[in-house]
Amino acid sequence: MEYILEILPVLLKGLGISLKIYVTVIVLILPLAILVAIGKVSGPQILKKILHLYTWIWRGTPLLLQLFFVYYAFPYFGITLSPFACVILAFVLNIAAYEAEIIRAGIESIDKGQYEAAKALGMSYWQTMRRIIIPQTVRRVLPATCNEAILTFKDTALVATVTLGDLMRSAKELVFADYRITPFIVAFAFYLLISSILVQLFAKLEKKYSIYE
Amino acid sequence: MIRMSNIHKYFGDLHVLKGVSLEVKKGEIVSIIGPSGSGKSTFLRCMNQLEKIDKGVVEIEGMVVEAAGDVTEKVTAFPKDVRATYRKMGMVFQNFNLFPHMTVLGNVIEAPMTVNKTDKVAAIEIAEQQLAKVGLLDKIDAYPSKLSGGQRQRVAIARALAMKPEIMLFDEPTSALDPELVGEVLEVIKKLAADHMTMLVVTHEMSFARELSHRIVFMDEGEIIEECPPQQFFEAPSHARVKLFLEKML
Amino acid sequence: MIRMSNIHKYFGDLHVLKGVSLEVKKGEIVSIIGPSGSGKSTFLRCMNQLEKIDKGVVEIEGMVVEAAGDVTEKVTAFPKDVRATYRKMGMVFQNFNLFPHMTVLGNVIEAPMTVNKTDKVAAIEIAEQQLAKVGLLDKIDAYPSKLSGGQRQRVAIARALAMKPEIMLFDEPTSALDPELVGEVLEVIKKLAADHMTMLVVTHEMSFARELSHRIVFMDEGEIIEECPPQQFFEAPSHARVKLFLEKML
Amino acid sequence: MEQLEYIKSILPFMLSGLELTVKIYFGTLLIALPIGVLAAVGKVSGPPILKKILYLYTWIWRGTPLLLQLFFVFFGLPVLGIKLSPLPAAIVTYSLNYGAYLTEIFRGGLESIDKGQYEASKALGMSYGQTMRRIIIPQTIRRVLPPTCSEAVNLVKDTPMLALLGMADLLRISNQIFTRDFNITSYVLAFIIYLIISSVLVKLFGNLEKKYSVYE
Amino acid sequence: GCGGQKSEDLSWTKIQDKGQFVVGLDDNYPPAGFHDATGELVGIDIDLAKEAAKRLGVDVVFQPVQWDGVMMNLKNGDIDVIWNALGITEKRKKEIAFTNVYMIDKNVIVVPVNSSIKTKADLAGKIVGLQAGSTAEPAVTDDPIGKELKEIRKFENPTQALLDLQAGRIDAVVTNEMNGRFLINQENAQDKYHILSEEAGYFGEEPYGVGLRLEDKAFLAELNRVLDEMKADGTAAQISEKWFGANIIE
Ligand SMILES: Nc1ncnc2c1ncn2[C@@H]1O[C@H](COP(=O)(O)OP(=O)(O)OP(=O)(O)O)[C@@H](O)[C@H]1O
Ligand SMILES: Nc1ncnc2c1ncn2[C@@H]1O[C@H](COP(=O)(O)OP(=O)(O)OP(=O)(O)O)[C@@H](O)[C@H]1O
Ligand SMILES: [Mg+2]
Ligand SMILES: [Mg+2]
Repeated sequence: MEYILEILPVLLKGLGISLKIYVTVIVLILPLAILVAIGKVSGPQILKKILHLYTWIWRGTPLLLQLFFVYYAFPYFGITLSPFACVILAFVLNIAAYEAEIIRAGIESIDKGQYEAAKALGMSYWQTMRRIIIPQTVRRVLPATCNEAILTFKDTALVATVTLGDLMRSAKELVFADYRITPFIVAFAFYLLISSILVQLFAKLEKKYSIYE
Repeated sequence: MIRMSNIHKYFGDLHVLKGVSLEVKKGEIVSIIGPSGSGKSTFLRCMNQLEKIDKGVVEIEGMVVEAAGDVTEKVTAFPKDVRATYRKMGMVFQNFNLFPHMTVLGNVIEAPMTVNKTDKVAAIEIAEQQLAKVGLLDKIDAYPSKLSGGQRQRVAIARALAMKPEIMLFDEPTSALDPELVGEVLEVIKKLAADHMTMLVVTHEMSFARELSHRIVFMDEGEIIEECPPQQFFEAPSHARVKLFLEKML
Repeated sequence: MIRMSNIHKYFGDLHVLKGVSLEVKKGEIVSIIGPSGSGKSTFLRCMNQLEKIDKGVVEIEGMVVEAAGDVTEKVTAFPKDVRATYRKMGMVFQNFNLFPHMTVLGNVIEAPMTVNKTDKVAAIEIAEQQLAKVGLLDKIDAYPSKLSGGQRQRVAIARALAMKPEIMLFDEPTSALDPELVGEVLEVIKKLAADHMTMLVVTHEMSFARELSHRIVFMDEGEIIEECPPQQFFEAPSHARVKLFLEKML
Repeated sequence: MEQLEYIKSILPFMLSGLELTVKIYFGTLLIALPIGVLAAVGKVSGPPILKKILYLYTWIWRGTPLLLQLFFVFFGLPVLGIKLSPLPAAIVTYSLNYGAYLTEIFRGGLESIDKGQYEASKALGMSYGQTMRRIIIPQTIRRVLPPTCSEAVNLVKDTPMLALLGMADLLRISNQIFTRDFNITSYVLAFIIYLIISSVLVKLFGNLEKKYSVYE
Repeated sequence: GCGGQKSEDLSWTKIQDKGQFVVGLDDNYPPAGFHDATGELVGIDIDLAKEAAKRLGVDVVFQPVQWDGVMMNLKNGDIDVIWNALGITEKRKKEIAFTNVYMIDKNVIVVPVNSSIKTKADLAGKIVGLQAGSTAEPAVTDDPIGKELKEIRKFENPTQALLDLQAGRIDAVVTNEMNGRFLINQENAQDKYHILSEEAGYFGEEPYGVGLRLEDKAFLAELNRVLDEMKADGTAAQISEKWFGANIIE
């Protein structure tokens, strides 16, 4: 118990870094993903092709490799970002690719009748998208999006590999320095706690958005 | 008011409308009847551009709004005027197609506000008027999911009416309803008839068609094969296919 | 054949059946009519144990197969016999409930093979017989998704018949169908009537109820409030609620 | 040209890393699938105590990062006296992790089957076991196939975590070549190899789904 | 030994029974141990370990591990020795046993060629990179200058730290001389890095030894015996010549 109290400050500092990365990523992803999704559904052919390529590559390769690539290989092309910026870039590009696909599927799942009713009422394409389709899409993709959001938190454990001292790294260092597994267990508890909180939060959000059902 | 001339429509290789012509005058109520798959919905949808026609001419109030294929008429009006003309048509669907994320009021004020740029206060006034007409003022804040089928369809009618259409198109407005709920929707349509609304109704409700319409059109395999007043239609149809159909239905 | 005595059923706090009793004799055809939510389906489902009753007695061919609550009768038969007795009932649902991953033939031979351990050749023979009866021999290898609603319901009937039931329960067998497809299903039920099959039919098809049934039962709010031959039911119902209902429906 | 020579020289070494990736991949699938099916059935219709245990299992394994789980099994368990050699240890961890996700997918699938299917089976006299085996499970398989396939594709992309445990998988080897030669070609190559594998899998699983959708 | 208070040390017997011992190493740490262009594991420590194994009459197995966890691997029994430019430190001596010193290295400071850092003192306010879990870590933090650094960044291996130095995210790398020199002599790295001279400053001497579990005393004795033999008969010197062109074995 005393030992736990001793390591807690270090682990909490790591947790702080994990959370900082997490929040930044989450805030940036949605706008990007929505734009990509709309581009994929109704953009010009060339844009569709480019976006297809983007989602294909970023969904088809491991996040860890992308992280290494952004960190170690980008400097070869003259792009040197801070470790934090690298992590954010790799994560945002990766998760936005997944999220864009979710949103695209959401848009395409909206009943054709909704477009028709809007058209019969004289609404333009953009009015229809903004007022009718997107709001319903948001509701529909919410569960999948929340799922993604929770996975993302657990993925932050990977940032330890590019010199950031997140929760995972702090725990690891403590374990290897003290030859005790308690830090792992405390880290487990932290991750479990945070993801459970996230699950709760997102469930509330879903409930809020489901008033019309 | 509306004149559809020699309309052809294909879905891929399927020739769904094979030269259908129909004229509807102001204040007239026309029922379209026919077996499933005969092209009734498609015909109605061609009228308000939910489907593009492959050949033929659509005229609304003397203005050619669509002309396709090998025809002499051309669309001469400005796109703006064409759009304005289409707005004179309200449409009610079989599956209501209400906007599920908006309340009843939200559904009805949406188009006046976004399309006509009516301000919110005025839009709500219009909406309340129309909802009163369909008898749903008390449900104004409910979401569609909380309504019965009949109530939903009445909201859909109010929503279309809020755009002040001069002609209403109905595509089987009661066929998704439980038998007990059909009455309340037909009641509303009868009210519109009493107000001399021009209407085109695709329906399976024979008694309704007989009672209300000025003319009945029977479609089969993409063609109109009978077109006459209801009495003649039900008592002395000239076409064998119609007789067979009526036997089955009644 | 079947005797349901003083059946009570609750869903949570909702008292859905409030002491319903009904007797059906061999070869009899009974129609159950009533407004939505009156408990018709629940009553039917209590009959073949899709719902457990909270009070009352179910007797089939003189054997008490279920007894619950404060009643004097007890289930004395062996579970095996009770199960065998239940198997004498076939049920057809509003939404068909065909097995979507099996062909028409697969659907019909499934229960004979798994439940009765009939061998495949014999099961196919039975299936072909029943599919011939409902006029679907040509669809034997199709999957349900490729059939029209009417055809699906006919397969569902054939599937139930393949178990050689002595009584058939129908829960609104035509109300999920397009009006034009109702006829073909009623045709099949009429055929069963001609073969003197005992049947209990929950339906909204008044003309069918009038034409075919020996007795009509009217349920309202969990009770049977009228029970009489069809002619009397339609021409001189004793209960005001029934009159109101009939006015709306016809 | 020189570049091509270089690629040719490092490719055999990189492919040797692929071998480990493939072993882990199939080992995991082979174990995780049965775990998923059994745990899902347990969760839907097992006794309450089993349900509680399975709930705990999926909660913990879905709630914490796979990387932490791997470190725990590699470095934590031996402290408690449980020693596994690297390959089995990795397979066990991946299997438990993916098993937990698959459990939830299968459970969702089972619960999504229309109640009418159970009722129709019961009305025909089928027992619970018969209903599950003949009616519910086959339909569930069809329904969970897409999310299961997408998990299977994800697994490919999770295997590089082995590199962080010192196991010589494709990523670790390309990392080694990269740091040895100061040349990013090995990363690019790794990108391409992973992309090819996941695209092939997507295609394969797409065919599988098509095959299973005959009845739709 | 079991049961006895004074358990006999069976570590050497066990190795003999197995016929092999397992060397844990970071297989990305040239020139101690790394993969050559064909993927083969090579290096000075590899050669030394192989020679020692030959003399011990057992096989040697090389097990790459995550370097920062290598001490745990040893304690957990995944490996039998750590033989990989392992620095002997007071802290490590508390946890594991070391053979006699076979080489003395030091932690040097690597900077880009035209860096403003000319002496160790210039590191104040700078970002220093090093390998997580290496002796460079305590060497830097325990040094007075350690408190004046802006930040210490920990990498998986020294190469990644050097790459980051090239990218400009860090200002200097502290790593042992043997490894540092080898790396910056690579084709793609030449002329990019500079190692501060002995006068300019470095972080402590670093004697290398092979690490074993504290309790494996018998095995330690055997290993020391063959190491001394190798030094005595010049085999070790030969190996050193092969890798460095000079004998730096102590
Ligand atoms: N979007 C479409 N793509 C391809 N075929 C279509 C499409 N819409 C309709 N069809 C086909 O066109 C034919 C006519 O369809 P339509 O919906 O107009 O018939 P309907 O008379 O309204 O029938 P119902 O009474 O069933 O509504 C049918 O064969 C139908 O399958
Ligand atoms: N599983 C259930 N849980 C809770 N309430 C139920 C359940 N099944 C039915 N009910 C309720 O019991 C009442 C009777 O339902 P039932 O389905 O028997 O009516 P019904 O007469 O068949 O109506 P309908 O004509 O609409 O089919 C209704 O109020 C219904 O909401
Ligand atoms: Mg139609
Ligand atoms: Mg019912």
